[in-house]
Amino acid sequence: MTERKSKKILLQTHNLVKKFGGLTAVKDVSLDVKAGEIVALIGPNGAGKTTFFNCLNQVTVPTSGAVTFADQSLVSVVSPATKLLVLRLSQVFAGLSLLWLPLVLGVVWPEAFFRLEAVIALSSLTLFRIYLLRPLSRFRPWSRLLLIIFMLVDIVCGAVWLARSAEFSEISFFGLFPFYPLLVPGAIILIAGALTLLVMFNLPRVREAFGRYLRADTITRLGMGRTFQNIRLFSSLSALDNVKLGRHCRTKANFFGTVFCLPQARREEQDSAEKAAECLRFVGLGDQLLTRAGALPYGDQRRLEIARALATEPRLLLLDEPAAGMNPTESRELITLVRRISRAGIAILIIEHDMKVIMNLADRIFVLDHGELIASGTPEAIRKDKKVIEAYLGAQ
Amino acid sequence: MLNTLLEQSSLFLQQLVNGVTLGSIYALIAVGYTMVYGVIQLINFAHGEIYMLGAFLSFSLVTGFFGIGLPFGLAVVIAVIFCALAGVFLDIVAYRPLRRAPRLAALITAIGMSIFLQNLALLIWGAQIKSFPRAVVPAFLFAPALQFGDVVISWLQVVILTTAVLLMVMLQLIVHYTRIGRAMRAIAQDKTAAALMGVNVDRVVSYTFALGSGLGGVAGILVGLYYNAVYPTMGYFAGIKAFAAAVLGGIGSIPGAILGGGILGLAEVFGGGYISSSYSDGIAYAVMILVILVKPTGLFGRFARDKA
Amino acid sequence: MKRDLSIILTLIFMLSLLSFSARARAQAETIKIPVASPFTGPLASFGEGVKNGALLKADEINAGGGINGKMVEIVLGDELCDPKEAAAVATKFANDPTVAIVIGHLCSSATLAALPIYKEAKLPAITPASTNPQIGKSSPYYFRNVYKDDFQGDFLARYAKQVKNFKKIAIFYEVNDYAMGLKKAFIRQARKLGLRVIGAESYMAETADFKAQLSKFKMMRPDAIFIPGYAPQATLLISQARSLGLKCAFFGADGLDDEIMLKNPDADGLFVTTPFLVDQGGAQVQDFVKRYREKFSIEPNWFAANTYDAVGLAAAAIAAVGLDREKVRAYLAGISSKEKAYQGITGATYFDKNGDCLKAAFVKTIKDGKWVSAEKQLQ
Amino acid sequence: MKNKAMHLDDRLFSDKKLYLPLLAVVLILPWLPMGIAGPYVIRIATLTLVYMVLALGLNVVPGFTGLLDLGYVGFFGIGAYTAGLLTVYYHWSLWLVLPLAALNGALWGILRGAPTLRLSDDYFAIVTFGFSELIILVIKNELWLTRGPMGVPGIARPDLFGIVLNQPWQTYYLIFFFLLLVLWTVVRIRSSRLGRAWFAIREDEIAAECVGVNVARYKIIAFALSAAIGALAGAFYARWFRFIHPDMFKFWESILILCLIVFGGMGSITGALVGALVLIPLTEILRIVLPPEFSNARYLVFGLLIVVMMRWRPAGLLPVEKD
Repeated sequence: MTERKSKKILLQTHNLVKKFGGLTAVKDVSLDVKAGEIVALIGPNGAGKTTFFNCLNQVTVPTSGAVTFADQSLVSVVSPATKLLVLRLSQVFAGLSLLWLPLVLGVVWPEAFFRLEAVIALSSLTLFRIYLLRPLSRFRPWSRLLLIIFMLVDIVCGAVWLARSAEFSEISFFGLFPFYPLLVPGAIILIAGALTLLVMFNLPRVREAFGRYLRADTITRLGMGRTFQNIRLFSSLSALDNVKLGRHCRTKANFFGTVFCLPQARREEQDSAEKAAECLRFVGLGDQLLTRAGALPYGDQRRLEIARALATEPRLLLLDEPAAGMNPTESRELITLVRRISRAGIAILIIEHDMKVIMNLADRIFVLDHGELIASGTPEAIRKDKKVIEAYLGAQ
Repeated sequence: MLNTLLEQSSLFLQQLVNGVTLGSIYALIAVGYTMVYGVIQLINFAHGEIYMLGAFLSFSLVTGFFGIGLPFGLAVVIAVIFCALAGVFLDIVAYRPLRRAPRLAALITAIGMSIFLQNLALLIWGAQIKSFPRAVVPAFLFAPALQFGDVVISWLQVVILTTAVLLMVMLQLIVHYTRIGRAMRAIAQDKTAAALMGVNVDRVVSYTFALGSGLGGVAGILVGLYYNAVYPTMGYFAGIKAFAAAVLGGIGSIPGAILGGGILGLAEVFGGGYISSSYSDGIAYAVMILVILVKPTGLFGRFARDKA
Repeated sequence: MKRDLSIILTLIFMLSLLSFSARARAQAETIKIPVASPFTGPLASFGEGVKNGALLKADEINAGGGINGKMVEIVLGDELCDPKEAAAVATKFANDPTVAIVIGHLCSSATLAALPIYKEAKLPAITPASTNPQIGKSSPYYFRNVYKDDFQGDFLARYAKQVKNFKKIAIFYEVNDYAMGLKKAFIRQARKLGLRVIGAESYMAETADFKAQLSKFKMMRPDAIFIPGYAPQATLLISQARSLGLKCAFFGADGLDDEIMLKNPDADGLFVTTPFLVDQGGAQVQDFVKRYREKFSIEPNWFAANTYDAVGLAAAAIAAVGLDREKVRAYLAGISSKEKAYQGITGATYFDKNGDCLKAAFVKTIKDGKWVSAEKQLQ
Repeated sequence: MKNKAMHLDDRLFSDKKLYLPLLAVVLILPWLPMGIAGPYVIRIATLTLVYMVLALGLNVVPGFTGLLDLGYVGFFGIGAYTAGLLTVYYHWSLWLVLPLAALNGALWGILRGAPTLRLSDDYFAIVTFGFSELIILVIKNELWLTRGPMGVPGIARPDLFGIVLNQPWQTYYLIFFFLLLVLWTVVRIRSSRLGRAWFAIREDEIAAECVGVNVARYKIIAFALSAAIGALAGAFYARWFRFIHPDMFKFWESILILCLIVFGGMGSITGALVGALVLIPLTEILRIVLPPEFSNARYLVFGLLIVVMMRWRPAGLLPVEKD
């Protein structure tokens, strides 16, 4: 035990909670995985094991709690500064909605102000817009979208306003410019494009506030690979391509590099092909490079999934029931495979029902029941734990 | 000043009446989309064409296009029945073989059917706009039913509104209080489970198509009379707008479709009347896109179509 | 096996090309006069008149021995009044070296689409029906034996003011070159005359619902609604206006001069301009009407009459100078004064420097489901 | 062993036996005896090449990323109008107008794509459809810019180094050049890191995310590329046809292009080419062979074709997958 403590903690969760509506699938789970360790997560069906996995790599966003992986916080916490920024933004849009619509209407259709129903419609529209702004400050998932829509509406309104005022009033904005027919659409395109791009890609704070701070793919790049309970291969691609996709996050050839056949891109492609083939050989599929993934036998598909995860060069590998549906021979092969992976210095967190596999492999075991962590410890300790036996066999 | 206000308010009322009429027609069509989507999760693109067929069939039967001219009432009944059968036929020929195929395959097939039917109508009846001859349609329909000040409500509008309301009530009764309605709701919840419980899924789906298409046919006839125009592309625009209405109300929900149809009809008429007549078609598209982007479940939706 | 497939497909492609060329080569020794118009689609009934008029004239020429001994063959090009199709049809004609002159197109927007193609191929064309003012100015190869929209719009404004004594007019126009040209000319003249245009609304070719805009018009209480556009929409528009309780008069330009208006009982009292009236002509006209009725058993409309004359003009040009495009153009441009004018059933036709011609306009109206000449014509 | 496993798409630029004869046929076509290769035939051949470009462009979204795009014609229209209007108002050269049109197309592709990233199949399809209808509506109604339903006539012909290309064979070679450009791009990308990422998204979005593919980003790239290709074809089309009209960009056209790739096999590059090669001349043949009252209903054949293909050969004539 003392020897293990000296090792660095790779993954740590703290009071992780995931609720689906009224159902709490994961409840206050805190566990840790140290570098190079094999940790197992067991529990009866529907105990929330897979949900827990999904929360780890942000495929589902946890309701509350914290996840730290390789000294990085994975669950986004919105900083007060960002919160303020978003509040200001929503205030700007509220202000704009108060100003724009009447202004535009006044120019496009001046009689509007003398019509009862128009005024009613206008004010209710404005109110509705302000009402819609509320979720912005609450950081609802679709608030980013709302922001973009508002931005677009305002820009279009502005453009219409400019165009119409030039059309109807004596003062012509566009008469001054030689680029009259180009100006309005040009302005729309430029402003809309620039703002959208800004929000979408660049402004890190906005992104932090509106998107998930770390998406699954970023987490994979940080070094957390995973497999799935129900195999999720890219079934119409070849085995090699599947594993090459695992190399995706370690390569960086872009559009232009590919189209113009730049030497760097070509080298990278060759390199990733070699590495992928190596991974396939590692799991024992060296002779199946060009077979379609969907056409492989079941056990091979499982191994292909592992190879794909290995190709991402993980520091922690999450295996979700890798032995499900395997016969004893295959299970034994799997155990050796996992051992070999572990020997390469990769920490493993494994969900499994097959107790033989678990007891053979795990350094430590955590037990989940109804989303709660009910026990943890060495295999021997778990085997004797009363609560665990109860959970599996039902309370007497 | 008072005069202007009076004029404005009667314009408002007139537009309101027009909007409600249009809305009830959209609701009739939208119900067809929503029912089919509820049962087999398919956007039946060809539904608008069924509606167009309804209008054309009643027109042809009444004017003797096929050789015999029938009295108006009989023609309407036959047209509606034929529409219902056409819906069932569509399901059996085009969609049923694809139940297990990817959803995109079924959607593409639906678009293909829509184009096929539209061009078939073009081939049979030609592109020209057809009008119901006055002589064969009951005359009272074109007379004003109510008139106060400048606001006129024609009998046709009254008929459209009452038909829509009656059919909707009937539909609700069917869905909630009959065996077949119960089966429909069961399939909407879980197709496999319903099949395991002994529900004949194919038959219920056929019934759904028949009901939805029948309503679509009724809408087609009413619109043909209302605008006095029947033409092959009429189903395309109406279909899209009704689909927007169904999405707005929450696809899969019948009350949602009715409400969505009403809102869209009003939005279109008021948008056309007050903002810009040329963009009134765009209102439907804009509403549809916004609803899908912001709240894909619509007003009453049960289907959360968002991923993960 | 995949390669076999691609070879087979290529072969199919080549074969289809061959079949094209085979069709292209199957030409007898006739003089081709192409006529481009919408023969199917929503405006087919207009095209019907064009087709009949052209065929009647061709028969007449052929019965008289043809042009210099060669028979005249009318080649129909159907363009649905769709600018895209019009451009395609025009390319086909322009690329056929045996074509020296084209009769067509009917709709102004189709004519404008085809115009640059003819201009480039140096192919002269006569339109019997497109009235947009742009046409003559844009190409020296385009001629027309019909009046222009500025004249027609002008004429209608004067008629509405001076004969009908209207005071407030609303305009409901289709968005196309023809209708917008009319609208512009009408408003210009109305301003001069002191006729009030109280509102203008637009619709698109595929619109079927006019109620929202009509409701708006209703509140403005116009004396009449002017509909620059085409008959299929106009008849719907009038029915819907009546069902909304609009009681004002309706009038339009030659685009409304169509049989389908007669089927609409609401359209009674509608009046339109037309370049040709059956009962306003001499013996030549009566002869034309008689033969037309015999051959097609329907009444001729102005499209038929104008096309009849346009084919006559084309035949005269070919008879005089042969099948050379440049020479045909020069011949047509040479008809530049009253003395040199071509005498047809629609009166004397001669062109100004733009290739436009000046013709009289008449007014006809619907009475008890029949077109009749208006009681009062404007001179 | 290697060649057998390689799909036709991969051999397009590497197998001499495959591409040399094809190249020869295409290059010789305008010089065949004049009876065969009249201007009309060259016109149809050019049109076929335009649709090949369009089919390749559309193929990127439904074929590679698995999202059904029902509004592709919108980008075609954006490209055509950008090029057409710039040419009519400013008389710019094709080589200036073309990249601008492609860029504009790509921008709108991104704008349309950004909010729809999380939508699933049928809702995505509906949004794309609505988007293209809105574009056409705007083109139709903003008369001050686009002349609306009157169309934009009199667009200048394409030019090259100041020379106006006014012979049919010249424009034919021009579009062939663009086709090769697009084909090269698409073929290269298909077997690269980028293409694999798209296939991963098509097969399983969540798994793709978990192996480290930034789904949003690659979807956006696909939208932008697809839209840019469509706009490029549109820009060429405007300069070649010399007249543009909102009705040229109706929903029909989207379906026609979709039909091309469904026919050839979604996701297959050669499939898209073959689809265009067979179906586009077919429309012209139908126009000539059928009597006029039927020729307007010739889309009927396409509707039926889609239904039949989906029923019996959902993977198309040249399917991507082989077992």
